[in-house]
Amino acid sequence: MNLLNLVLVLPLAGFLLTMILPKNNASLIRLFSLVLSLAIFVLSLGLTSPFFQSGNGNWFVTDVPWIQSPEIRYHVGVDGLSIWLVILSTLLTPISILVSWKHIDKRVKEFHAFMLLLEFGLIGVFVAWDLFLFYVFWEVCLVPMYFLIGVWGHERRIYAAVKFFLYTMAGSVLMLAAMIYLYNKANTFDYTNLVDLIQRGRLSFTGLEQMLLFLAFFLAFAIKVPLFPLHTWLPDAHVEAPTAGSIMLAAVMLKMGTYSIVRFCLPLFPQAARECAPWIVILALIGIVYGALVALVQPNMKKLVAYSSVSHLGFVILGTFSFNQAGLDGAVYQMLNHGISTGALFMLVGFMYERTHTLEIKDYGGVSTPAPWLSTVFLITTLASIGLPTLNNFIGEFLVLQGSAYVSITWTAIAALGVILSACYMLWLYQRAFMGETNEHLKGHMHDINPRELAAAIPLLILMVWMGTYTKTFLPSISAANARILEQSKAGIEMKVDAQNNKTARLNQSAPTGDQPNVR
Amino acid sequence: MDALLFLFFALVAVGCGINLVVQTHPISSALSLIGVMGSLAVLYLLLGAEFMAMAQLIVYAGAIMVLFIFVIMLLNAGVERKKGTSMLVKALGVPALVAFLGMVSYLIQRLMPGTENVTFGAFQGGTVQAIGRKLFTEYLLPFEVTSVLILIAILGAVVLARKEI
Amino acid sequence: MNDQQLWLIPALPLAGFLINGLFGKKFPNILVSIIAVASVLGSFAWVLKTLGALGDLEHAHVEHYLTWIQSGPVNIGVDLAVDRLTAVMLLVVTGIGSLIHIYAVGYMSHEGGYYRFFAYLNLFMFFMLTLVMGANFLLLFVGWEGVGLCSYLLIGFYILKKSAGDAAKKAFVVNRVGDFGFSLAMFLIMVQFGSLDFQKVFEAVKPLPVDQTPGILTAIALLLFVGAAGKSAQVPLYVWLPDAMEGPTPVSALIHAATMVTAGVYMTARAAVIFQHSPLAMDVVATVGLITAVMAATIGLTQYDIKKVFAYSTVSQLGYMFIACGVGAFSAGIYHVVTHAFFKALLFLGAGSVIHALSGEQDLRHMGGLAKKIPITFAVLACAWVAIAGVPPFAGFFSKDEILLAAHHHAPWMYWVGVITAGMTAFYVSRAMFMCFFGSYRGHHHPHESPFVMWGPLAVLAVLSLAGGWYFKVPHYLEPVFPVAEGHHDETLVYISVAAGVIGIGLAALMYLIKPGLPDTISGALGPIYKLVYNKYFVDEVYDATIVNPMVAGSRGVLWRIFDAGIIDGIVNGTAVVARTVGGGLRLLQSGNIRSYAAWVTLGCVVVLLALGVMSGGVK
Amino acid sequence: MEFIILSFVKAALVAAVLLTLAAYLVWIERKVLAHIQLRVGPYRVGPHGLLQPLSDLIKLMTKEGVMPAQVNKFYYLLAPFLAVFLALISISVVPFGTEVEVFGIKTYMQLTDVNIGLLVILAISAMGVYGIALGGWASNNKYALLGGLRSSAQMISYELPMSIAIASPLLMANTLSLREIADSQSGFVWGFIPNWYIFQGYGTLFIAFMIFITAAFAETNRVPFDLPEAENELVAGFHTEYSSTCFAAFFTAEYINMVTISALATHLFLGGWHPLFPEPVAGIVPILIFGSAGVVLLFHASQTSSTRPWDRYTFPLFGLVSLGLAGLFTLPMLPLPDVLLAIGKAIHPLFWFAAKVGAILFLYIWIRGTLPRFRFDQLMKFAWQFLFPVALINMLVVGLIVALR
Amino acid sequence: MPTTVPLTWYLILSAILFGLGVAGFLFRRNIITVFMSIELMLNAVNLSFISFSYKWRQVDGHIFSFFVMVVAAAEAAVGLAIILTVFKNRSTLAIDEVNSLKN
Repeated sequence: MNLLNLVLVLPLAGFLLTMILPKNNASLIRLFSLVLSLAIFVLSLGLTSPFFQSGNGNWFVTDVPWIQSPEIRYHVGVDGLSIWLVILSTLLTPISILVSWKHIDKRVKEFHAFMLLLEFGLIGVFVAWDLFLFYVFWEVCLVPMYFLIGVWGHERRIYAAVKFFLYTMAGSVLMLAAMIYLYNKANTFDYTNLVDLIQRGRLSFTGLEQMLLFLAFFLAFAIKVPLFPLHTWLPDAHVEAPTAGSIMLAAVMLKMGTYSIVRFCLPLFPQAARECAPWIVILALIGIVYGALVALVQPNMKKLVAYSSVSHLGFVILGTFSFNQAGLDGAVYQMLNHGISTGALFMLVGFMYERTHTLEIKDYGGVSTPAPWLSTVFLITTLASIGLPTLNNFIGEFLVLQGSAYVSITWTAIAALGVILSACYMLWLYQRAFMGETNEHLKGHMHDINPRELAAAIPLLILMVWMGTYTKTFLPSISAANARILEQSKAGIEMKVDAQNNKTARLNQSAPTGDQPNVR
Repeated sequence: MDALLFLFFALVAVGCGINLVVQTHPISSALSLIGVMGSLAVLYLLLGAEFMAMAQLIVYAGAIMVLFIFVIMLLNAGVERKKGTSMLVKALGVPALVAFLGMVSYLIQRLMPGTENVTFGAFQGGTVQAIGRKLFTEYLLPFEVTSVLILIAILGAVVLARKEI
Repeated sequence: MNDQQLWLIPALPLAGFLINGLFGKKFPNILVSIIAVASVLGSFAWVLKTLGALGDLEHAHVEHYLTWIQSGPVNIGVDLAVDRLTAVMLLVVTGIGSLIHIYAVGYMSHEGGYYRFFAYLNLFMFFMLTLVMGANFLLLFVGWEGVGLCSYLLIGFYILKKSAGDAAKKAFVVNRVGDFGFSLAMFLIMVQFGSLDFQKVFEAVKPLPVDQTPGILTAIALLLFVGAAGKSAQVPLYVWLPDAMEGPTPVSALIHAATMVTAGVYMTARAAVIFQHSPLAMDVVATVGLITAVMAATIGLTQYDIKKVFAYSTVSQLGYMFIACGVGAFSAGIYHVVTHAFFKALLFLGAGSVIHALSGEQDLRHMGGLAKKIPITFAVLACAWVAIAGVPPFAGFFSKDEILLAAHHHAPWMYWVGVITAGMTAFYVSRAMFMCFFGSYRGHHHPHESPFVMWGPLAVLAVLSLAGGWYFKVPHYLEPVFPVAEGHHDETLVYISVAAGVIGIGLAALMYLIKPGLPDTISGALGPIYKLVYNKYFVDEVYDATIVNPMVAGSRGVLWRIFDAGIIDGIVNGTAVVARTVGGGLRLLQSGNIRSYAAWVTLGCVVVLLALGVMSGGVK
Repeated sequence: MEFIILSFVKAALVAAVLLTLAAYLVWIERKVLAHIQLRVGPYRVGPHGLLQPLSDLIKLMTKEGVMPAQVNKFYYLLAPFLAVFLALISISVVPFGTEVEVFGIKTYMQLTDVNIGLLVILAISAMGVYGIALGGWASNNKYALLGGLRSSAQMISYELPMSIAIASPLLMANTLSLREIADSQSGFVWGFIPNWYIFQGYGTLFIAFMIFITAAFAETNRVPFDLPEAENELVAGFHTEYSSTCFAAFFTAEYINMVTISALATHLFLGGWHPLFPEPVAGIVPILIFGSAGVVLLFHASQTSSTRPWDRYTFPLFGLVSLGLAGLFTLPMLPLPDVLLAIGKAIHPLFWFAAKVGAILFLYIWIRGTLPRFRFDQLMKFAWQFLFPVALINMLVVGLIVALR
Repeated sequence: MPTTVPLTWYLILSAILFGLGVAGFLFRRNIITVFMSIELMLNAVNLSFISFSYKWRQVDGHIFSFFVMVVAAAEAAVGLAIILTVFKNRSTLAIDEVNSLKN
């Protein structure tokens, strides 16, 4: 029972315990889940310690058989790639609970139980090193989120929840099929084994095979990301979800897709990934600009932020498929950034919704007069979101763009357009909602941020500045893990190059002596 | 002796089976079914499946069929009124059924020509110990899963039987 | 290496910002102003101390603090550096910054959000100093974006005014367009040279051959210039600066006249090595500078808002600086930056004093005859007036002269255009002065002189405007950094340019003092041209019509409503519809009668059995 | 062939004894109940009403079998047959004593020994519900139907805790054959506490026994669980419409079931035929009992003040029979030919077994005379909400004990 | 008369019982009877499982039929509950009349 298992099991235990707590004692339930999730967060911080000492490698590994046939193992562990996403999950769960303190007043017990279950699933996704285990966690995440949207959402919640569910399900079914195919081929679900087999050339696919497998995986992940044009579930889901649901969805759940692409698509199917990269990058670029343009004209705050997510996550994809250190580092960093800043944005929008019960931008205006601190926090978050230097998003965007610049400056230029546009829509939002004369019907409702809300916001603000200024905390471990993945994603490619080199070398050698029997 | 027992109980089983189908009153059908089950239990014994024979009686005859009888009594279900069967079923079902039986019998004979004759006591593997050992080692997971299934079934039955629905 | 503690210079204002920003609401105004002013003054003092300690600064003094970003080949440190160029900028920024802080104590005393204003101002100082001192492009970029942010915050300081918000957003977005170019240039530099450190990059560039045909260096230079154009309000990105006058006047003085807007010039000068390797880029810089100078000057001729006049003047002067850069006289450009900082800050602060005296009135048509009512203000403004008009031996004369000479050396026609512009400059400043201080008072307020905290800094600036150009020989000081502009000092050219300035003043005097009816006659005579100029060439309207509106409408109409909701969701829903239709067809088979299903199933069993039998050889 | 003849003989013997026992159980019940209620009970027919069962039998046999008009004849007749048939069948796997050798033939005092004997009993008793349910339904009478329904529900419900309670001794014995279970309980702890399962498992087996007995009462539709035939609610429950032979059949079935269940309890918990006391004492106890009974009877016979005229003849007769029985139990102690010795050896276990069964049967009657009837919903609630969980937990504890042993 | 019968007879018996179950399913209207026919089919399948178990001298077939029983029990519980509900709502047990899925 190492620390990771504890961190993984505690939310599940919390889920079960919450279920048996008395139904009508809402404050007890809230307090319990808050304290538990905070404890998990503190424990999860302990997971980071090896990364400060030695940087890279896999830590807290547990590898025991789970099911004999087919051979499925309970194989979990963290490396530099997953550790921060685990922390992100554990951090945002208490924050979400805190945010929902007053807002959720029906079915309190179930809500908190689902939050903890969601946390369990999310952590699981990030630490699972067995494909099947991963799939199980992947689906575990789906259920609580479905209910969070479907039960505690707004007017069109059922539509949104079903749309969300169907979209994600469609992808994951394909992924499952691909996993089973992989299993039949390699006789293992274990990720490290698979990668090892591929690295050593023991497991190889024909081009078509690999392409299809890659696409099956990628589609599942791309829907989750969501990559243009698979994104239309996102705005609906966000608009209808409760605040906590939006936070978790945007901040962590979308990372499941991007993380999985980095984790699985690149090392397992290197050639296919590289072959597809240009097309995927084109989609990502379209997504960046498109998401930003559509965000520009949204009348609804949550929708605006949702479309901005489409744009931001395009950067992550762009960085990932640049296939170089800077791009990949930036992509992973951007995942964290997006989690922090968009999570904070949704949280703040949620605060405003709690006060006025509207999400339409036109119903706001001049909020900063009655609520100066709220608007200050919102402004900082906005600035983080548009990638102002010294705040977190800048680092990610810079690295992604730098990474893509190594490949093609045209990509960079198009993606940089997204940065400009992000300033447009976010500042326009800020101006419309916060500046100017205070809207008449806001008076009396629009209180300033209260200590509870501040407590939820402060950690995110601190992280924004921290991640923007002192990247040493996060970047080295991410870099180390990415370097490994990058190495793995070269598997087939390098061999090809080597083979060519050998061939030319052999030709050179054999030129004088004539034909030699082809030994290999 | 084995042959006699087989023939007798096979005939009882088939007879009860036919009765099940042709009787119009559900109680008669249910009792016929119990007859089939009892005969099958004896046949299981002949095949060396003593535990299964008893389980057949306890679970099927003792529990499931009691439930059926119970429900039939509770609903006080009467005789079927009219023997309405759609043309499609008749036109499709009867030949299909006949073909099915013919095919199966033919295939059994054809594909398993040299099978041994059944002797009572030739197979001693069906003891409680053997089954218990297998069930709780190799088939532990399915066993647990079935327990969950039963739990769910209970819940489902309770929910369904509530008055509100 | 880190013996000079350079980090203190930006850190002091940052501390001021943090203290005022977090707790300022609870502080009395006096404490807020003490903290703010003291932090900037401390910074200024530290600059002086550092420069004193570093001596003649033949080489750049670099201090490395920590590695900021380390990812594969990308290695960026938080490095601060001081060389002579930086030293000049540091002195200007902290010196003028201090003065304006002091001025603002008086100016803002009656405004709400006092602490907020000073917090922002301190934050601006932090970023500006980072910009100036950063030893690599990314750190420069940090400051670059940061000052943009502060500019945004300060322009939008009057949050209740919608126009202020619009202007703030416009400033930020337009700056972002410039930043887009800058960042692309940065990426290219990184790709090309593997580093963003000034020293490394420039070392790598120096041995390269000059890009005769457009190549990568040209691309980098042009992209950098896009950034500079955005920040320094050059055509076509100048549109934000006049609107930025929505902010409080000290802001206009500090950010939109003296320091921030010159960041583009500083950056161009900093990257001089790159620019020098690309003649095409140099030409572009010079040409754009020239166009900007002329265009803004013409607009300035017709404006009535006193701050707008000075704003266009700023744009125009910035154009001048870029001419200098474009013709290779970087030191002249920086020289003009310095002198311009003196007199333009003075002009704005003076204008602010006037506005303050008139309780917020900005329209020149409602002023007049104020020379007697607010004599001190008039006096200091007059100093600025002569400085900007290029009257020797005041500040503007020297720097403008340097630029024009260099331009003449590069291409005589540029010189002539520059001279005409200088004339126009003299004209519109004089016009403003005459309309404001001479004649009879046309307003309704009761003017009152500003307090000492306001005119004290003005006096200092006035001295600098008068003597600064003569006293600070910036080009000479910058010789180790930039090669001295070639060419001899042609006295004739100097006379011509001085004459242009004098003619401008004379014309203004003619039209606004001697024959007040003349301007209307002329504008009537010019008709459409006047209208065109008066409406700033309709640039904003053109931008709105060609870029902003199509983008918004297209996004809303096409992308969101049609593409997103229509096509993509349509495809998704369409799949459902197809499934439903197919299902509807298959439904006919589903009679709803379980027994017919069972019959089908039985049939299926038979088929399967048959197939199994055939496969296993059971059926022959 | 020998096997078949032996089986037939044994079957006939067991059936005869069992049916007689059932008949006399009624007499005993009436007597005991009467004494509990300070009455005399059957007294007229035979000495102390000893011939009452016989007269009842004759009455039932000769009565007109009334068959209501609306009944389903086949099932109406099938039901009592089924009931008594299943009741008799289930006793077939219950052993009554150790191995005996009579006339050179070794055999067990048991109809058939199967190694899944317990399962057989469970299976057959599970089927027992059909008799009642079918009878109730076929009568075409709402009281009968309700009785039948109640009984089916009740029997299914109580079968669960009973089966679970059975599992506890099974876990200890590790076999399903009743004889092996009984055999495994021989011996004594510390020389005087019998090694019966009821005393083992730190009290858990006692709980199991209580559960088993409770469930057994319900299974046999005895008070306080005799809801199916609650006369003040349902006239007479499922056998309302039955009379004469058919009624007798139901009655017999019920009493045979009681015997079977008691025998099962004896085997599972009370050590089967193993004596209560260690050996020398155990051999003397029956002699003492029967001897003293004979002496008391003879003494009473010698009293002339007897109020009842018949006593003058019956008391000495029964006294002599008792003394004879006492003599029979002394056989193993005497130097005798093998045949007699074998009988003597066989008779001791039989005595202990019968004594224990008798004790449980007495318990049945005792409780009937003491406790009132449950309400139906209480009955079901008791089964599902109390008995079942307790049984389950108890079984887990027993399992734990066994596993850790 | 032989004293034993071949194993195939058991299998054919199983097939016949299965066929009878199908017939009951096809031709009976009473939903309970239909349900019982299903049970009959399951029983028939159990028989063949146990026969095969005998043939291979493996106990696995028993286990399988054990699971079939469990599933049948669960199915009976839920199925009968459904039947009760249906009857409560519609007062009929004829499956032809339970057709709200149609259209």
